Amino acid sequence: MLTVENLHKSFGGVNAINGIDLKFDAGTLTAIIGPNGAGKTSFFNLITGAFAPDQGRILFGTDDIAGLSSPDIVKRGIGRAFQIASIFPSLTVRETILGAVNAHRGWHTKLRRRFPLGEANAQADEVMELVGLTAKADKLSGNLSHGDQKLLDIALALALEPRVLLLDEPTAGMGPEERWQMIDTVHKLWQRKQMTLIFIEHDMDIVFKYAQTIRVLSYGAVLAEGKPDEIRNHPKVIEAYLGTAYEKGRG
Amino acid sequence: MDPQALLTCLSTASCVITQTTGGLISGMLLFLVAAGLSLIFGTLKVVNFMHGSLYMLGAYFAYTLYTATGNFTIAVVGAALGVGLFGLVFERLFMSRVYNTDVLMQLLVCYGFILILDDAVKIIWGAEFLSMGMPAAFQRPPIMIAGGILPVYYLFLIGVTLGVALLLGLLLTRTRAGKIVRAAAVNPTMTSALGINTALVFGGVFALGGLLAGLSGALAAPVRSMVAGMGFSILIESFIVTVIGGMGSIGGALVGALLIGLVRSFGTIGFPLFTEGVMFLFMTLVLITKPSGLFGKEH
Amino acid sequence: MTDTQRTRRNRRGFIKAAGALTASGLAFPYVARAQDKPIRIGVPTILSGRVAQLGISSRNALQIEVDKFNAAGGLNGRKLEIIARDSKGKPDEAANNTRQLINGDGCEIIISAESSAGAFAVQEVIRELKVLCIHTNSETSSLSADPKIRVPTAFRTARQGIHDAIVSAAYAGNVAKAKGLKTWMTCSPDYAYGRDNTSLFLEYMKRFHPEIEMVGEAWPKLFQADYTENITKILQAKPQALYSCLWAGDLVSFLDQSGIYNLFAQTTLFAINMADYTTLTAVKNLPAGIHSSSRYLKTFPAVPENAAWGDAYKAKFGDYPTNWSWENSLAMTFLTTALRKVNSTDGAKLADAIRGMKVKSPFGADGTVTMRAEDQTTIGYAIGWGTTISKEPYVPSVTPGDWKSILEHEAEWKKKMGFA
Amino acid sequence: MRSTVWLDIVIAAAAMAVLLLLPLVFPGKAFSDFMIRLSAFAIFATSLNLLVGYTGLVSFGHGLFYGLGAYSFALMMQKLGTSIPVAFIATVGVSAAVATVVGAICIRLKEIYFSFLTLAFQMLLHSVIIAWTPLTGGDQGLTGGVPRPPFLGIRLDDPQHLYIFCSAVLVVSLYIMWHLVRSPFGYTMRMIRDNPRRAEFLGVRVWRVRLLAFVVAGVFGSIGGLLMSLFVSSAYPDFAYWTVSGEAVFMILMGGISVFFGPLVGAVMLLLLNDVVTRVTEHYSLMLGIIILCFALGLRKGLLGFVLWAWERRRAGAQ
Repeated sequence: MLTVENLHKSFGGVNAINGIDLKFDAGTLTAIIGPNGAGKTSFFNLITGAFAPDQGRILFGTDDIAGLSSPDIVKRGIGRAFQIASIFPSLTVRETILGAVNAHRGWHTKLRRRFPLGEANAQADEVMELVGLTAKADKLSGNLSHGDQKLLDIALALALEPRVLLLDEPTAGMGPEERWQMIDTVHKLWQRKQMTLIFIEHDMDIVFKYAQTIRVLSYGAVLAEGKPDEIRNHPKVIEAYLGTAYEKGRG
Repeated sequence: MDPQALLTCLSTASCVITQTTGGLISGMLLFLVAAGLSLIFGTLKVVNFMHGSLYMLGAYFAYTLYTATGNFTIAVVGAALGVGLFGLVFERLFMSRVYNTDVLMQLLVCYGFILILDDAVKIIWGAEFLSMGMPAAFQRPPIMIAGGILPVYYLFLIGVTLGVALLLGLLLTRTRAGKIVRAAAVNPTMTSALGINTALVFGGVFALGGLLAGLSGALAAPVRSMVAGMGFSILIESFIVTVIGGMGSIGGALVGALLIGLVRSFGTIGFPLFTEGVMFLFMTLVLITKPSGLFGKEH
Repeated sequence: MTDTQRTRRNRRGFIKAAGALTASGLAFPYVARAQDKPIRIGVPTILSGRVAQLGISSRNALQIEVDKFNAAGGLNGRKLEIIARDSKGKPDEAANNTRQLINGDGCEIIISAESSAGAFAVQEVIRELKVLCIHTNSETSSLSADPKIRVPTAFRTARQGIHDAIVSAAYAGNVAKAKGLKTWMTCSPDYAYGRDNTSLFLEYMKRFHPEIEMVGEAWPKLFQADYTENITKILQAKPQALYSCLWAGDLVSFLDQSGIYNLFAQTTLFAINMADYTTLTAVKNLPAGIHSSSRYLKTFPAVPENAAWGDAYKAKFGDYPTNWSWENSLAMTFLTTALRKVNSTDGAKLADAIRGMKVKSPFGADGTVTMRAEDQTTIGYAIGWGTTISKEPYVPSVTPGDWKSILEHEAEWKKKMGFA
Repeated sequence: MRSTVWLDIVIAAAAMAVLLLLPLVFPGKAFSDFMIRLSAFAIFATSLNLLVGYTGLVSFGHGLFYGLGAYSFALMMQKLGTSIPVAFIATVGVSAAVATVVGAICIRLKEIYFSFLTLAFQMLLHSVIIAWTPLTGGDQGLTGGVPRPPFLGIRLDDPQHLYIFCSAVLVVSLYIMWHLVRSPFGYTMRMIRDNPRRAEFLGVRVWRVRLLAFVVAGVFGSIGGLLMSLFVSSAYPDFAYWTVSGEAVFMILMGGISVFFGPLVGAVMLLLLNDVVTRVTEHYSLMLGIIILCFALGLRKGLLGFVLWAWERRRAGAQ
């Protein structure tokens, strides 16, 4: 589905991504973990075209999408949500999602017809239903709670019917209870939509409970990859990063 | 357009010297205004569109003080301090209320004050233009340098301005206050987290910017007639200067001001009817190629 | 008048105005017209910005004449009333204000105390609305000379550019010949008036004195603050004489800045707009020996009526009148004479009366001024040149222009321009 | 959907009918003069709000198009002697072309630098108008009047006809822009205003939307200038001066930046204010300055924005 080969990117002399090779199979649920500054978000940014890589290939199916613009990449079917919810504060929830649906269908520059286009409504309703925002459809996005804003951010990506969905710390900044609710929702989405889901996460309990495979990044390179059990017992991971979190997770 | 005349001028030493000094002089007064504008933008991230009005106030304050005391030093120092104080009050009472709104509200507050101050000047000092006259100390024949002519007052003016530029540079780079100002410019929340009173810093910077504009107005008073609305053209020019030099860069303001001074000075000979157009053309080109200005930091 | 007096008066005016604003609310004013209502004269003019003083001095002059007319009983009991409106020096505002004054405030007559740009805009409104209009300040010749721009009900009592140019060139040429001023330069503001005035002056200089050599020109912008680069340019060219039509504050700045370069030690200045009290008094250490045209001087024409008028104005408003003042005063002379004659405010009737009218006036070269019928502009007003001294009477002796010669050359110029 | 479009058209037609009947209520010429000026400013301010309020592009130089519209229309009428509809369409074309070029250059810049660059372009046009005297008449403006030959039985030199014409242009222009902001494109504009980066990750080519918005705004801005040149029968450099942009910004903020009809209300307010204040005092700037401060420091939503906000709060309170 998504294959990354020999990816390199440096910012002002600092190597943020330093030769990553990864493969994500269709329909899998992968967690990306790693200490702060490991290059997790940069990795997402490269895949989604926020920056062009200095070197390497990003294969989506068989196409190399490295260096394409974000809209181009998104249109091919890679959606993304952000660590800090990135939404449209002055639009209502419904308007926001309809906007995304319209963009997805290429109607966003239509002048002749009236917004919202009828056919889009149904899809917007479905997306809101999926993330559980139906009741808040007419609220201003900017007035939503933090958790709902994160959900809306994910809903935006979902509206694009992506084949690959990248979630950057979906549970960031939430209380313990909220976190589990959130990841539960995400997990259900993955099951229902049958897509490839890659998420960055710090909470190891969540990671080990939900991820099929885990990729560990450190200093812009892949430190380890494997099933949760393999990672749990991977000596390098324990040494470099997991030790404390592992203990805490146990305790 | 008269490119021939420009070439002829450029090939004669006396013409080059005289036009260059002429450009330097109008550039210097412009620098003082533009430096304040640039400083305020660099630190507060607001464009002080009423900066020209502060220049106007400086000139009128100097006029009143000079008429009352007959002492030019008192007039200049008093006017600069007075405008600085005005800047502080304006920042605390009005400008500080619109930092968190969008740029249009800032524009609006400034525009409101431009209108109010212009009318206030008309009410207080009258609608007719005023002239302060040259202080006796400077009423002496100009100096000749290599065929070029330099009036004594302008020599004084260049000296004062360069001194101020130097002081300003030292203040910003060598003193604790300067470091705080530069830190506050980069990251106001961090600075305030470190226990520094950003309100004080912002007020102080605005006062300093006002002081510079006031100083410029006061120094211009002996040679430029005063009238309500006189701040307008200087605002536009100093605006061009800051954009070209780079918003927030004092060095950029100096280079930009001299550049504009020279464009005008030589433009008068080569393309007298389009000097303003050339300035805007210059500004456009700089913005297109390097939006942050020749000496501004990219961000 | 002292500063405090002026402040107080302004403040009182302001409070009154604020009250009126509150009272009038935001409603459209509709004016019932009745025979006992005053005759309203709309005055689009410039009351704010850099030229405010001239607009105010125009309004003041009009007020004096209106008061005089009303005190004498008005027009069969109907009094005159001035409604001045600020165009802020913008032509579109001038046009809009003129329309409003006529259509909204019920003004039956317009006195357009606008500078040239505003006057042309007012002219277009008058073409459409056909009330009587007298332009009092625009000197641009084409306003009345060009038949395409001329309007049947619009007149001009301002001095006219072409007249000034002929007189100026004749005078300047004579001085040049007498003192051997061979090389000349110009320094005039770069806008319509500055360009027209200067090119006409040059044209007649060349015609009257072909031996004169032009060594350059400087074109500062209108309302420029700093003239240094122009002054240095003049210093480079070292002309023996300099012609300039800079005016008011710009001229003052130019003189102050030229002074510190000692420019006038080597160059004789011919500043057409110098001899207006507001300029003469503003310059500190006025250099002697500047040649200037008479804008307004109470000593020229040297008749008691003129001096009395200037003193009366000063007694009432604290300053001497300006060039714009007398031009407005003259307009009122034509207007009131015509009003009494036709006893109506109808634009066409008043225009018929004013066309070709000759009035007695303290501002006439021979005690009278004539509104020439063919192009509806005044001729025979006092115009001349003299040399400044640094204190009153500032220009002790004025050489009057020769109207016979002016009219001859003007006729020729019109033919050349295709206006006649 | 179809029915709501029809509803809009009915509303527009009703607005037009009201405008046609208004002169019966206010028979004076002052009223029609006012309305003609209003139509020019309202279209201009509303078009600027497409950029400022809807797309988040704070242009300081929108007056470029006001001046461009006035000059290109007036010059075509004066020098080429074309008919009014031809000059109208040509003006729209010229503005669209200029807006495409200027827009493509300007929208590359971020935030305040975008504002500066638009301002620079506007002042460049102003300088050209001032300097190119043989064509433009320089600071004097175009003299001798703009010819207004009749077309399709419409005689624009007749104030009544001009009033009807301007009203129609006003209604049609506002209708188109109203429709535009409620189209999918309009929503995309608002998304870009709120969060351009996120819009990119939804597959929106932000620069393309911004450019299109810039062009549309430029075209309507020029129509505002065109109407003004018809009214004053001339064109003046002031039309391209930055104060024109400033006035439009002020109208937007006075009426309400977040409401479509805010700029229209703001235009009514500013024009009335101008007429009334200059009528009673020569201290116009002082008054206007104080009022501006009131809006900038107090009534930031603008009048219409505030009224709607208060209305919604009341409704919410009642429930």
